[in-house]
Amino acid sequence: MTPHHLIILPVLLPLLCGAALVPLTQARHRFKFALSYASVLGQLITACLLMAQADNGAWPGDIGVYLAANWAAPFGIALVADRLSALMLLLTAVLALAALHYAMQRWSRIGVHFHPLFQFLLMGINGAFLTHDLFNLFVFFEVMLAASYGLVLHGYNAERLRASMQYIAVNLVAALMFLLGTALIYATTGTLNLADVALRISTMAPGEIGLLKTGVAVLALAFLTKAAMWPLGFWLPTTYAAASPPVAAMLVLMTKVGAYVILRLWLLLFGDEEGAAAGFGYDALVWGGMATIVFGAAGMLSTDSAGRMAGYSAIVSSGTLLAVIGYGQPSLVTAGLYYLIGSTLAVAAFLLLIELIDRIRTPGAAILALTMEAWAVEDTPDEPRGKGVPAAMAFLSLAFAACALMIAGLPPLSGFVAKFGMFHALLNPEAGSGAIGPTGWTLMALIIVAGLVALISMLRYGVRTFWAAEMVTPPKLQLSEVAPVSVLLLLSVAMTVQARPLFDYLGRASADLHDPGKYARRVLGEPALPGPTSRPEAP
Amino acid sequence: MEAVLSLAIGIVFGAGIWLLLRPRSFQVLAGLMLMSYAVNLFIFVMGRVWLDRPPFTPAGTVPDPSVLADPLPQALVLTAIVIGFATTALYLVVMIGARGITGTDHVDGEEPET
Amino acid sequence: MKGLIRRWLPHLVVSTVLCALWLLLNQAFDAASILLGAVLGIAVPLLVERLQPLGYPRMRAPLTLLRLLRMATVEIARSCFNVSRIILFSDHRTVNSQFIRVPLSIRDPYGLAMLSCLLNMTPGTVWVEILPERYELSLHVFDLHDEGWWINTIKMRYEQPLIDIFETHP
Amino acid sequence: MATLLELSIAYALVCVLVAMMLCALRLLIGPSAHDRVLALDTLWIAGMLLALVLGIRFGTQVYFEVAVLIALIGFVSTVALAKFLMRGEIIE
Amino acid sequence: MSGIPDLPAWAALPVSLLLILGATIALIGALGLLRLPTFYKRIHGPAITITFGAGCILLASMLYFTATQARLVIHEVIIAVFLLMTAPVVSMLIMRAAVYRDLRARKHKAGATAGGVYTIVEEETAGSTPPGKR
Amino acid sequence: MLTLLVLLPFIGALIAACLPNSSRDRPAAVAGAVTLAALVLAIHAFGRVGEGEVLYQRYEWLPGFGLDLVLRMDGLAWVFTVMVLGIGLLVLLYARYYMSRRDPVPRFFSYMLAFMGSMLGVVLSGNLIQLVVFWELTSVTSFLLIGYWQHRNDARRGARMAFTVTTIGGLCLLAGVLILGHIVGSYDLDAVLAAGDQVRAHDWYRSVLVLVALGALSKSAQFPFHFWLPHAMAAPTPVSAYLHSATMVKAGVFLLIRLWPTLSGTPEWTWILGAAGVCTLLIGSFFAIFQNDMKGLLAYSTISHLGLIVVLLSIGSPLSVVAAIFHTMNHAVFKASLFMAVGIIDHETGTRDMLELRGLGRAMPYTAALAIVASAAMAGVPLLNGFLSKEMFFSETMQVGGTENWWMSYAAVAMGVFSVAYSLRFISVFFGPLAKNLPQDPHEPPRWMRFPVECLVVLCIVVGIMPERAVGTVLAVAAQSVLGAPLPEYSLAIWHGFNLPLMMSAAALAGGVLFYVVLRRYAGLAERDEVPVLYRLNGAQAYESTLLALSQAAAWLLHWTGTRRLQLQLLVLMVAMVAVPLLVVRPLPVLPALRLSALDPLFALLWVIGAACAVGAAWQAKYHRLVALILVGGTGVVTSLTFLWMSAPDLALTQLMVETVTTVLILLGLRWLPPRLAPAGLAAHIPPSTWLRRARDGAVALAGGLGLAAATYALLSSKPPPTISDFYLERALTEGGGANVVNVLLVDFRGFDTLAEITVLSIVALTVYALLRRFRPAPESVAIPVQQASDVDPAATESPAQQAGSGYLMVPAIYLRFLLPFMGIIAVYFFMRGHNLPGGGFVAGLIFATALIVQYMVAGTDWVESKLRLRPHRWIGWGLATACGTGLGAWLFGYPFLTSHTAHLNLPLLGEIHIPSAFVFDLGVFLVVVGTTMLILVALAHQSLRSHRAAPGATRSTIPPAKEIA
Repeated sequence: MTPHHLIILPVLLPLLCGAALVPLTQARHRFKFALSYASVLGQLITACLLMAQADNGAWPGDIGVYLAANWAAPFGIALVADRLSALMLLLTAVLALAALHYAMQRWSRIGVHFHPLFQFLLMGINGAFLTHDLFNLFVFFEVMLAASYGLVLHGYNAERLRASMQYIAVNLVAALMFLLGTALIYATTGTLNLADVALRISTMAPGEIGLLKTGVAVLALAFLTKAAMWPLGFWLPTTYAAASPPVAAMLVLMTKVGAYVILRLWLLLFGDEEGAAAGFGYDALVWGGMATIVFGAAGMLSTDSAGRMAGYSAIVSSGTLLAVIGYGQPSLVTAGLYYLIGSTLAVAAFLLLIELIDRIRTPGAAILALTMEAWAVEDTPDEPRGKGVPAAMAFLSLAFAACALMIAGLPPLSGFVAKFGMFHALLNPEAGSGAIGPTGWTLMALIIVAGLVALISMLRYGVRTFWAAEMVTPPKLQLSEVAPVSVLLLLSVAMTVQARPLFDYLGRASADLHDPGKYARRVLGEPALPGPTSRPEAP
Repeated sequence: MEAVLSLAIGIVFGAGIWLLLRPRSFQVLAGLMLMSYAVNLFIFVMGRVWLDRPPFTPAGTVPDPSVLADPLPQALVLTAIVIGFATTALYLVVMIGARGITGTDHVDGEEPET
Repeated sequence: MKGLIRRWLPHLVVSTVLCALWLLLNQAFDAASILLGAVLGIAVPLLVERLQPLGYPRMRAPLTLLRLLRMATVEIARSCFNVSRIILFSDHRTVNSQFIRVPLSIRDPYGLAMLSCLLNMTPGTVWVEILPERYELSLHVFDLHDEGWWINTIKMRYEQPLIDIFETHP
Repeated sequence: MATLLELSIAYALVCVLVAMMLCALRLLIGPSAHDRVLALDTLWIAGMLLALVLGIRFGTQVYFEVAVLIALIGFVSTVALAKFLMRGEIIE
Repeated sequence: MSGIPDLPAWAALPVSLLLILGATIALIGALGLLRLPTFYKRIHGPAITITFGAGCILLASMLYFTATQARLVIHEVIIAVFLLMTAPVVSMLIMRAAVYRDLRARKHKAGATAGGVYTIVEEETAGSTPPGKR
Repeated sequence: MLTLLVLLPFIGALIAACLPNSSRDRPAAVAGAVTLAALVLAIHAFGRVGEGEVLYQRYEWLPGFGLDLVLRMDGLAWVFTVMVLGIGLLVLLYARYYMSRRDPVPRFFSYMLAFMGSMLGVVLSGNLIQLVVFWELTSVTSFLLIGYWQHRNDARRGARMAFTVTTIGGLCLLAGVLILGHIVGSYDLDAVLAAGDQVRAHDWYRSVLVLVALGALSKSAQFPFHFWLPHAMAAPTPVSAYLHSATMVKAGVFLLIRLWPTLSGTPEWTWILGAAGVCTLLIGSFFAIFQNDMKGLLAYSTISHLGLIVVLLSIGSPLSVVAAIFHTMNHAVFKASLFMAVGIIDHETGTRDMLELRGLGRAMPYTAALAIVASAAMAGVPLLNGFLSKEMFFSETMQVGGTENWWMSYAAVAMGVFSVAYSLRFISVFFGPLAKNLPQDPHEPPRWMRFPVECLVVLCIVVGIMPERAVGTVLAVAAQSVLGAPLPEYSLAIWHGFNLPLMMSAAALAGGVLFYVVLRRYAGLAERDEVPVLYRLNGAQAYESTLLALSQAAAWLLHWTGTRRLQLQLLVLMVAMVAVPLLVVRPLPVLPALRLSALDPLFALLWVIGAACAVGAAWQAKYHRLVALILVGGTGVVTSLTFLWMSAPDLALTQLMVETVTTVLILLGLRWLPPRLAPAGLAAHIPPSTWLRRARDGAVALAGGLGLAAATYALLSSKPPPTISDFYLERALTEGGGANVVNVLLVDFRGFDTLAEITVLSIVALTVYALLRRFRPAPESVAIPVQQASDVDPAATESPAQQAGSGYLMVPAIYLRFLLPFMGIIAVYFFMRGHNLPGGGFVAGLIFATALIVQYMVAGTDWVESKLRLRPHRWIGWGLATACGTGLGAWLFGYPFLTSHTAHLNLPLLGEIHIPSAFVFDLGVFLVVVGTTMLILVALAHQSLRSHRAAPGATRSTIPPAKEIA
């Protein structure tokens, strides 16, 4: 029996790569980029392999457990790779590859330390997806957040500094809440391993559980801040609009980390039918999620800036996810996961696209001169050099249209399929769970209206940009910028075409999630290897 | 002991919240520092209060968990202190950066109207 | 041999002190500790050499030093009680706190440092700085009665021994 | 004898704590920045004494390290503060 | 309170006395810090805490542990040495900072001019703004 | 085959899109060829469809949701397919000549083909969801077509309007179809069609009906959604001809016919559709009369005719369905030709304004003749196709409401009157003297531009004269596919004898002529430019104001429920932290009574200090930052001592070190924050709003503090659960190899945490460094501090190295430099013993870094760096690599990452020495901590160098760049 080292690779690869990148000077940019790129490629391959293993019965129960430092589960830190986390890893790697590729020509060249920070960000995200230990989750959250602070600030200018003041402050407070929640959970259950917590909750007396619930509530606030639930997510549009495009694209994923953790936590801790804690907080999630949808939709409608629009659309998608999680129905979760992937790709592609689109409105030279005058040394990247790709306008408009369709959930792209999946699940609940109630109707109506609102605002923006703009010269786009956007969009097309296998996979993932007992058995049952021959007495 | 600690944590946390809600970035920084003291203490006491029972298990003795302080919260607090230190440094630098480039130390990077 | 020592053990005294510190800290006197202490004692001064432009002090008259220390200890105890008395029982407004100038003739940096240590450790006096124009020590005295006495005492009882210790070259 | 020692330890604890309290008062009322710096430094020293007394009270040497560290490092922040007051910046 | 009962009387008495003395001195020092009217007087208060207070308590500790552990425990010396090396720096720097701050701020009553070593230069006001309070 | 049918246009669209912008004939040829091919395919299929067979083609897509791709062609679908393709072909031919040389033609044809494909998709869908997909695609492509002349504001506006309205409808349709699918249990069209009774009996029938109707009516431009259609006339005329005759608007009608078997036959059906249809046909035809734009007139006439069809469908009798299908076909034919005729006029004269156009019959007699025939068909003149279906309509209206209630018939006649009137108005442009001053000199169009019109007009006449032979079979097949066999009795004949419908027709014709004459004579029809009576009924205006109101409402909502200000966000967070547990948690934790006996007075005294410092800091932080910093430091001391007191010496050490480094750090930062001076008269007048805000914040702070205190107290007085810590205590020594359990936890049990934690440190250091490289100091703080400029200070002019070497810092410098090796030893000491006693890599690293920083403080950056190259980046890199590499080493032994091992060395003289791998791991921690601390502090310290080098009056742009940290 050998440990499945593959599971920890998504954390180690970026860490090692980042460590190697730190001492390299900016002059060796090409080498740094190559290293970084190789690492992301490695992560992509790892994620694919993990996904294959999770789905092909390589592990008992299709859940891979890795005991870091070889300590059995509730005591040591266990990393858990199941279908969902493998998928999230893949999504991360794909997005990272796109963002990194996009940053090749310009964004990674300005400032210093883009690459190590990027790698550390990936390490944090991957770790957060993998870990099954509450405090370890905190630490990986911090890795992720700290790297994101650095990356949001990347390309020093006033707007970014303003935005990151907010971003950092809010997230620091959220981190404190995370700690408070974790501490409360530890104090009441005496353990940090999620599966173990779940196990212990089921045996707790109703009288004891108040403090635990308080802890979980505070903890959830931290995640919900990350996931930008109303009213905790006001930082998001500002930050998205201010961050440089590749970073903003990665930020999209980070909101999803919040939702992911909520999903995992809730299904694990409160997914059981019985027990004193069953069903805790689901209503709050549903209604909070729906409020978030309303808020995000209103935001989309009332803003003119594309960056903020993308931010609000991320809020809408976050709200949808939270409501879906809170609705507590496995088939809906399946569709919600599909929606998660689709909307992440769409919003990320849109964020990358915005910068390219902006080149239509204000051709590069003008904007450069303007900023140079205002802030003599801001990190505004050089105009792309060399030849641009042909048919730039056609690409931009097509890509924009695709983004708009996906964000609005119109056919024929993945956005529609996701929406359809959710509606179908809402209308046709599994046997025994009863008919759709007023909450379901409201949710459905909200999702439809939000899609519509997204459409109206995207349309307004698109018409104004593509049709009403006085075009001087067609924008100059680099292949390295066009390719990632195209890939993200093509992936979304692929998601539509291959919806069936994807839905099947997600259905299995969701079934896993809804079986907390299985996690407990697998995670706590994984034995540590018999100790290295001698673990002697200390002197 | 318990009551004093609870009150102490509460007061420090409250002072931190008050500062956190102030408009100037340095106030927010100080607030964050105070809050992290409170939170660290809070995590720490989650292992309950132990006097003179540091979690050392010297060689030659059989450790009796019931008379030693809970080491886990201590380890967690250590990590939290380190991370708190790092984030304080970061916030500080962002704060002075923002002060320089925006010309104000208001947390929003611009003076409020009126 | 001597060259070797100079090469690898240029700061013998400091190395010894550091080794002693290590042993004291570890409260151990076994071979491993001594070895490690010796290694550290030798290596650390070499590592920080570049940051020590003055090198390390060379002391000549250990007996004088001991005498000085004994005197200082007594003085410290005495002033301690004086200051305590004043804090507890005197009318604080009538305490005559003043700065005084003490012309100095000691030049050796370590000697100066030692002097400042002794003066500062003695309650009731605080070393402020050396006024550069006439190389005078600016000293703050908690309860000044007689400026001349202070200058005299410092010159005679503190400075002179220190000059003997640090500045007398064989 | 044991009671005498216990009493004296308790007395010492009270004294040190009251001393810390007085320092804290000075810290609060100021009035000038250098007063506060001085008070903070004294607070550290008193803290060190507290560690030592606690060490005697609990009869363990674990507290000794903290005392060593306060003695060696505690002054750094004071020096930094003083230099800041004096020069306006601490590293030139 | 583990070690206390097995302390022999020859040690307990001096330890107690040293503790009481040291603590009292420390308290007096702090009292001085609080009660003395000007900074230049206040700075002399803590000095006794550092020298005599700390010295006594260190001695007590040494004695105590030597007695309880039946071996020579003198590593408190390290603390003493470090205190000796750091305390002068602190008082020197604070003192100097205070003097120059008061001179710059032209605080006549602060006591910086006592003894006439330092004088406040009045005409300097022209042109330069008074330094801000930090 | 069906797949090919649907795909062909899309393929053509792709090809056309790839053609260069300058090409003109090629895209048209591609489009034509593709359409022709598809048409041939479709006609070929009639062989089977005509026999009542239904063609299927099925692809699995999402069987789990009952969502397969099904292409299904029955009679109805066939009719629509041929209509779409046939008229499409003609329109494409027409467009070839119509489009101007300046327009990007490939794009046009590409859009056209894409639209055609979507339309075919709608028509051929055998799955409701798939239908919705194509439905929305038609919206998208029609948006592109309407907005084709994107530089024109009206085109953009029209396109957006059409798109928005039809998409809203589409979303409603989606909802309706989903519910329908839920009722039936399948989205498959066959299943749905077969489940009519089940659907009609279901509770949710009404919502399905309303939602589907919303979709269909908005697409078919029915009142009250009709307003988008006239605005869509901003599109090029071929687009209008295509969209508004045979395709886009007919999609709605198609849907209603399609779902007729399932949904019709209830009063709700009749009332909803009937009301909408009647309103539409009256309003549409009335508005049409008063349009001055020829296309506008046609647009309203289209609306009215669609209303007619909807009314027919609403009636619900099988015969009316036949009539509806028939009229759909007829309308497509004559309306397409009319649009194209208008296009010709527009193209050749440069205007479509009926106020200007006059006597075109003279200039283009042939076109005029065609247009007159077509408009006669539109007016329902006998012997033309329009007459037949209108006749059927009249006869069906009489069925509604029995024998007493004639309102529907009156409405029908009124509509007939109006339609005759607007047809007359339309053809009036051909009569009279030829207008002068037209933008262009009118003449006949090119031969092939007129050809499509000719075809269609011939079709009008053929169908009008011999209906049974021309379309009888087709109509029967189509009707049969909807109604099922047997078909109701009907006869497609021109002459049914003198009956009421004929009287109505006659009345309508006569009335129409009369009405037109009256209007022309007395109401100044030829001059007026607004619709009488109903001009207030401006749907477009309503649409725009709705959108505006929506945006404003959204902004309002955002203003009241959102904020961009940090303070409010933090307030919300804090309130949430207090409120959410109170609101959500049931049962609330119980708070045990406070026992005063449990109060330890000494410990309380300690915390009186801590709390006082904290509160003092809160009070002073605004104007006295330094004071606040010192006070926070006071709390830090107390915290540190608390850790010490409560058996956590490791924490105390760490807290102490962090405290020191943080102080230094903030002092370095404070240099760059210009002082905040309390404004004079600060306390004099504080506005009540400020007090209110403070009270609010105070309340929140109080609540938060109390909340946390309560939680702490409740926890501390509750029974501790069995924790996992016992495991650590028991195994730390035996298996972790260390006596200090906390340290073993950090480097072994939970070493993974520590690895991530040092990564956080590294990240922050890198961020700080990157940020400070581009740091712009505040303008007020660029100059060197006043302290250094003051004449009072003799050291003002000395460099830091001089100060330390011989100046005023000399004596302190001696101490501080002398201390350096001692600090080094202490660092090593704490590092070495960490595993067994308090200490460890972190504390050691901080001590080491502090020792170095002290040197910086003494002698300045330049001096230290001239003596010592620190390269903090390398420390960080090596540290991470060491820690990570130690973990990876376990792989070599076949163990998971970070598994600890111990090397045993048996050295002479020294005996056995154990070197645990955790020790190496800790070394990595040490390296990272030193590296990061140094990087952060030194990067900050370097900023001073820049300001020193800058001239006193330096501005932002003249500040020298930061010195690289080596």
